[in-house]
Amino acid sequence: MTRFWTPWEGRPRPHYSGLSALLAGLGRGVYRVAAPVVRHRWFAAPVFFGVVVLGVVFVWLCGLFNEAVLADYPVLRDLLVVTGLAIFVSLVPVFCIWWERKVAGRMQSRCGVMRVGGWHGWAQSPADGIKCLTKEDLVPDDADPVLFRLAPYFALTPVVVAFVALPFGTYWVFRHLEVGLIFVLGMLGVEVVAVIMAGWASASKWTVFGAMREACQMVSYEIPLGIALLLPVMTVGTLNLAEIGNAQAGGWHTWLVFRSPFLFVAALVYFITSLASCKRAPFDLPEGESELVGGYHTEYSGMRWALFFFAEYVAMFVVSALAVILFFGGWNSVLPDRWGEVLGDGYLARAVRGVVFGGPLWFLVKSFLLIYVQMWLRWTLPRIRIDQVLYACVQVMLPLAMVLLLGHTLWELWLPPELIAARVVNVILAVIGAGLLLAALAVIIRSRLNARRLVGYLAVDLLPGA
Amino acid sequence: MTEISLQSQPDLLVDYDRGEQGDVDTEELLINMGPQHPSTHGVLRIVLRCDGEMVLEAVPHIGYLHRCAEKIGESLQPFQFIPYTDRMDYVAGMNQNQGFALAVEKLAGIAVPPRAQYLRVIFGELNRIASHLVSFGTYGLDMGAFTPFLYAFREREMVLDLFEAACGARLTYSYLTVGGTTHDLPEGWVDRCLEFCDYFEPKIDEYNDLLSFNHIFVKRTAGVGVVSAGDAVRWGLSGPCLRGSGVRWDLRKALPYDGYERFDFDIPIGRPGGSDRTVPHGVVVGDSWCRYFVRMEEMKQSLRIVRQALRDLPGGDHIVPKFKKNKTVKLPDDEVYLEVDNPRGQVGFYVRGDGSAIPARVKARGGSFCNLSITSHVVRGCLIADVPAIIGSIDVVMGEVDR
Amino acid sequence: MSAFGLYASGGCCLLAQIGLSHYLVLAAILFCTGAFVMMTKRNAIGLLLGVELVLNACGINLVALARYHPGSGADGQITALFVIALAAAEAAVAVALATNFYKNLRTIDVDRGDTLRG
Amino acid sequence: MTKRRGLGFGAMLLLAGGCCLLACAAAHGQDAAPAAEQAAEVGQLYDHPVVESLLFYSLAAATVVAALGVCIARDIVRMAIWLFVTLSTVAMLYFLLAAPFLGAIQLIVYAGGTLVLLVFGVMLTSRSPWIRFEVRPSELLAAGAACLVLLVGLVAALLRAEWPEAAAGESPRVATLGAELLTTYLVPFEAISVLLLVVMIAAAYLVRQEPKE
Repeated sequence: MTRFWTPWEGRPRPHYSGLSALLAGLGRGVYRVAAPVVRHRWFAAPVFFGVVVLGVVFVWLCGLFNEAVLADYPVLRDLLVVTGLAIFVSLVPVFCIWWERKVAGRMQSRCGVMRVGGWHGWAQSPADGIKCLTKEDLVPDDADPVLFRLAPYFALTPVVVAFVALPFGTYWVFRHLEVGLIFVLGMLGVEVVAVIMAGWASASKWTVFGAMREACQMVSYEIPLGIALLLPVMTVGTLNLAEIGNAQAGGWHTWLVFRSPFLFVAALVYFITSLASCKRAPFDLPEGESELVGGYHTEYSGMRWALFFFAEYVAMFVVSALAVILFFGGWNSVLPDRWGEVLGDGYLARAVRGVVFGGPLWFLVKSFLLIYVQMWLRWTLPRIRIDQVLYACVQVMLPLAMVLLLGHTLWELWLPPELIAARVVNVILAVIGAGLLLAALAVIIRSRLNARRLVGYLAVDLLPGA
Repeated sequence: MTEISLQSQPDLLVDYDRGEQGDVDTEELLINMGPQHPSTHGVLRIVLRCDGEMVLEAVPHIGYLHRCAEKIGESLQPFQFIPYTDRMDYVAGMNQNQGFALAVEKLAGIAVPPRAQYLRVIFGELNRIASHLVSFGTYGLDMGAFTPFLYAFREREMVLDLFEAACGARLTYSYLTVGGTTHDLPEGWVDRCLEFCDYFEPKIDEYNDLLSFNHIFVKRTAGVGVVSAGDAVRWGLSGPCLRGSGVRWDLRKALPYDGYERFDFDIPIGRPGGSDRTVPHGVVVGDSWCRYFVRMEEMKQSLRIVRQALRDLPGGDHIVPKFKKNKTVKLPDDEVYLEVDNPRGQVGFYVRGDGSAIPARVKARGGSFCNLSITSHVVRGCLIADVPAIIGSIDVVMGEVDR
Repeated sequence: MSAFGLYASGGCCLLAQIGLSHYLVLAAILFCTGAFVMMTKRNAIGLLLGVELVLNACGINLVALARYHPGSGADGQITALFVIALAAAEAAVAVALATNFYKNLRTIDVDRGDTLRG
Repeated sequence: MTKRRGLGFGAMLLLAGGCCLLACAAAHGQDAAPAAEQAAEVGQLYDHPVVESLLFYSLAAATVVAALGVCIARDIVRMAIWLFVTLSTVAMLYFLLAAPFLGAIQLIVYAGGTLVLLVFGVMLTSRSPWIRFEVRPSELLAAGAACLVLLVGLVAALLRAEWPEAAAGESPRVATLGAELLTTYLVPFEAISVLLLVVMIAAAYLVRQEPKE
């Protein structure tokens, strides 16, 4: 087993006093005991098992929802759901940051994180979290102390609150809000205030630039984003996200994205604008490190800085989840729901139905697939300039979204889905969609097969010093 | 020099005519870009006077990395000064070695054996490739594309492996020295170098597909920081910056040294958009994209030269035989100035001897230093996001600017 | 029954049934703070913030009255919706005016706007 | 060695994932009450008067504190942030008043849009965003007194009047709102859209750069 350097071996110990001494001693003790355990290569297994077992227990408890036990105890149900959401929301960034580093590594012909923990650097994100917690919490002298400290919470809170109305399945939702969609949208839109707060309160010119860029970008991209989301809303006739998801239970071809050419393009428009709304590349100008140092969070350090990242990754999940619910069939699988009814109602039959014909697992897989696409774009594309961002919004996205809205309205009026022409278009679009998916799969499989060759045999085997 | 004149003449900070931009009238902001900024390539500091995102004036401040390299040269023998030339342009150490060695040889009238000349060409061109790879990768970083950087460094590692096999060093080589090279090639080196050439050539097209012709990248760089051919000559630009402005000038062709006249290669220059299948629309001669793409094409030409040199590599001594034991050389009471084509521009060395083994005066002309001077001229009226695009396309190495 | 009476009769005033008057009093407080902001701030944008407070008070009133007034249907909510739209429009024009004001006078202090020249 | 370890982990993950999958699926793949019905059940919890009054008082307190914050803050961006808090709490009050659509719209349009516009105004119109204007104490006193008198009068009048104390049973659903907007309120609706267009043009006209003579 490789032995790594540890921070307090053979180094002068920093002097602590009072409470700090107690905390430092505790930290050392925990480290002495925990480090060898955590570093052991088999330690990842119980962690994964623990997470999975907890998940199973939680899911089992949730399964009681519909057994009419929890329906009579709404407080218990709420507590359960809030706990589950809290765990989920804190796990998403932890997992996504580790995942993004692995994805980036593979795209750049390197391994990504490998050290912390035994297996593929699985503990890197928690370790980074601990590091951020223990870092010095720095508030610049000229900063507005109150707003500076408040801003990270203003960033994280709205995106977490958005989960109130975000369904993971027909019944897997905290509240069936009648206005679920615009509630989630409003929460995503409010995030901009936190960025402005952070940028302004830092009293640095770079951060002000970052904040103003974010404000520009957010305010302008919310409009095409909202219009693109109106299309599925118009088609289904409700703002309730669960109902929109359930309207697509008829299999692959009934996913809203394949319903009309306009919805097909609207999905694309939504995806691009959602990148802008959660500041992902190529729209990462508010934090573009090669231009604005760190953008609005230049002056932040430690946990406050980490909270911004948490907010970003949770927002990534939220926008992906919205795309999945509104365009990509929500929690429904590619097979029509009613085919599952022949299976009966036994426990095993229900389980098979839940796996094959839709459920939160499908929803999660689809959402994370979209997050993967976001990462893919981030590590591929250069960053756009602010005038190009605004040009793309005002002169391309906005008119396009409006034309789509108008076109889809007329489409729904003149070509109801029963008509043969509408069905033909539906089938064509569904086939195109399947083709795109298969092409992406083919690319993934091919790059998987060629993974070794990408590194270049010269560097690996032949040259001296390798 | 640039710094002093710009600072002492406040009227150079002209008021930019904002009427044509049709923008909201706002207050101006003074911003310090660097020396600790991710995209100023080291310790360059630029003071930007901005109106919102628009840059009205940019004043570069240099000197953070000044190490008195030239003065040190006046107390050392030439072969002892070679390591200091490495540290000027630390990304292209071989070419720096070559320039100083050539100047001293010209002053002392030393004839270099042909094998040494070929070796110098090979290593100079390989280092040009390595240097352009750094430039290409970091330019991607400046534009917000992370991945090309890693690819570029992956390939650069292979060049450095070759260098390490030949001289033991990976960054500051001191390999090309007065009279030839310090060591001869190890066994099998030529084959490995040829292997690298075969491996690397298709990769350049891959990079072009990945970054050069990327729509966003072209939009970010085409038409940004345009330097006309006249301006380029007047401001003393050289290297890819000059050639990017459409001036077909390369010292390897114009005043060949170390036998460059034996090799067949082209001088890539900046071309207007749409003139060729390989130039995207919207590109203006002399803009950032041209400067960048000239480097990509130069890598191909360097590969051509390396291939030819490896094919024709003669036998014999790798250094003047008497220098194998003792490299001390008496410099005559005379002076010489000689320029060579470094990846970043023309690097010149002025050496004056006084009859002793130690030069009386050493002075260097840096390519990056002169290229950097045009920044304040070009940046005017750009957006803040264009500043890294322009500085990255000029490709400065601050070690050589500050010396 | 008025709120006073309700407080008097209820054993625990804090947990009493929330009625219309609660919302109306809240709206009145909001309205007065808005008026105070409009009176005291000399920054043109500051005045605008005061106007937004007043408009919010108005919105609360509309929605609360609609909620507690039987048979009002969607009237109150739709009017409140219009108020929000108008507030957005008003903010846009006001910010444009403030920008113009600043461009001409190099200040945003509204007390300096009495020079009657642009 | 490395390869085998990876396989082992993969197998474990597959096994554990399979368990999770099964449980998850079983919980989902069953029929239950329609969504709306369940929502109604859950909604009953918060109709309890105690819960409602607790919510109201906390929200009202937050609103008032934030509104006072707007009054007291001397710094314009701080004022805007306080206003943001006010707007958010008012949005929550709308939710409490069974007007969720309005609450969500308030968040999107007011907090996300108008406020950002105001902050833009701040950034565009100050020599430095950190500038402050001083107000004379006499002005403050006079304004405070006037507002206090106004408040006392308003509250006194409000409390004297007889108001219906029980909430009307049904509040309009989103679909109703939409239908009303395009039928009963069509004329004001269109008028507002025309107004917004006019405002857009006017704002663009006002801030445009004067052409140079």
